[in-house]
Amino acid sequence: MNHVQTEDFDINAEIAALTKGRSDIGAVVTFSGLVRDVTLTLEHYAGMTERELGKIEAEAQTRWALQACVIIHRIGALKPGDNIVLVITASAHRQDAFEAAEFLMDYLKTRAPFWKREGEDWVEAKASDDKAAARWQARKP
Amino acid sequence: MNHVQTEDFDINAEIAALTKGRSDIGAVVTFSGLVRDVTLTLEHYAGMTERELGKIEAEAQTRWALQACVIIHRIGALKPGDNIVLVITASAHRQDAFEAAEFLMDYLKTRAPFWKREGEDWVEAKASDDKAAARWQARKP
Amino acid sequence: MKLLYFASLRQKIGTPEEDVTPPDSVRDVAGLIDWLMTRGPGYEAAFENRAIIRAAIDQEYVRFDALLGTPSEVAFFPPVTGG
Amino acid sequence: MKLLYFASLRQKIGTPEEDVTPPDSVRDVAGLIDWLMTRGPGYEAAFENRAIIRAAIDQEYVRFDALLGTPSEVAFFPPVTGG
Repeated sequence: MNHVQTEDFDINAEIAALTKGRSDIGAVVTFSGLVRDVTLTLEHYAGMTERELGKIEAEAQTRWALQACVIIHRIGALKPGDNIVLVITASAHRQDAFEAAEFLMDYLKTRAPFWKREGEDWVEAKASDDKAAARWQARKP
Repeated sequence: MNHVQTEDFDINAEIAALTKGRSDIGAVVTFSGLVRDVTLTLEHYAGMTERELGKIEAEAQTRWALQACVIIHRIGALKPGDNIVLVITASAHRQDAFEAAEFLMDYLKTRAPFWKREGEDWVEAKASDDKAAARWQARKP
Repeated sequence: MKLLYFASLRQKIGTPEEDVTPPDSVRDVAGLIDWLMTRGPGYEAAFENRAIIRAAIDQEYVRFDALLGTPSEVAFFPPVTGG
Repeated sequence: MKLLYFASLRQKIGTPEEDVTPPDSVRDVAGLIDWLMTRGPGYEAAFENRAIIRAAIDQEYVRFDALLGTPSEVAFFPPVTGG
């Protein structure tokens, strides 16, 4: 269900794909990450990325009652306002959908092998992202 | 920015309206609430609804650094799988966008004057919604 | 005084809206409810369990000890269930 | 042994990928890094600050004390910055 792609994503279409023909989904949360004031180039470790995204998604599925979830991450050249990443979670209840989406983003930010370059400079990892990811460790099921 | 309407909403279009021409938004969170296995009729207190939604949104704006947010709530007859409510939050950072979206939903569920009817029976309010809303009281800024 | 009823209260009372003239002794929301309950079995049923009644004066939530003043509208309804 | 380098490590080392044959004394990831650092100033710069090096054997994160075994690929990269 997860994709790494250069092209943009269509949130309506992705939600429709997850919810189509189902009546057991009461809550859908989407997170989109966008490029702010800079021009970015995204690269990744093809192969390991897909494995890590799969593991992160599987971990979310064990922690929350999710009907579906999907992660889409773009690579290549991106300009201000462009979408970078999309996470969608679908659940019977909103608390599961919200928490799982936050979890997916926190883990993706600290584990999925993507790197951002801004012009000639590699973007540095943020301690706040490590801290955000660490809070889920204490809540391990 | 908030709407009460019978027609469905278009998440792509709503996000585009919030983010268009801006490069200061790094995170967009959407929450959609959907009808599960029943047929619902939604009614509301026209006038008070819009005031309450405005107050809830203003409260979110004081608590988090939001670039934009919108609440859209449908009324009338809805069937399984239909959208009921949409909340969108846009911020520089994901934590603000996530928390504000959860807050908006928790407050909307307990304060905005909408009522759901399932066939001839009015849906009862849930203690879990009151509890979810109460957690924000302890965090008042 | 314009009164509005929503959801189950509207069904029990049998009207979404009415104009009433309570006696001068009715000063607050609780007093208004007391007086409305003398008006028939529909009102009695509607206001029987006050723990699940919400009141708004001019579209603002109020407690039952709120003074009525001269409002444009007073609304009664059960706990909300939107979202 | 196939080695992969990403992001700043790739730039410092000057190649995304290479095949190397470390001596038998190189048993674990830390030993491999020690040996790579003897191969020139690019490697030295790349592996200078080990706190910001991540390693993966066959696309799985490993600690520096992980034994190399006979992997299909070993990758080195800085902390990830996607999302």
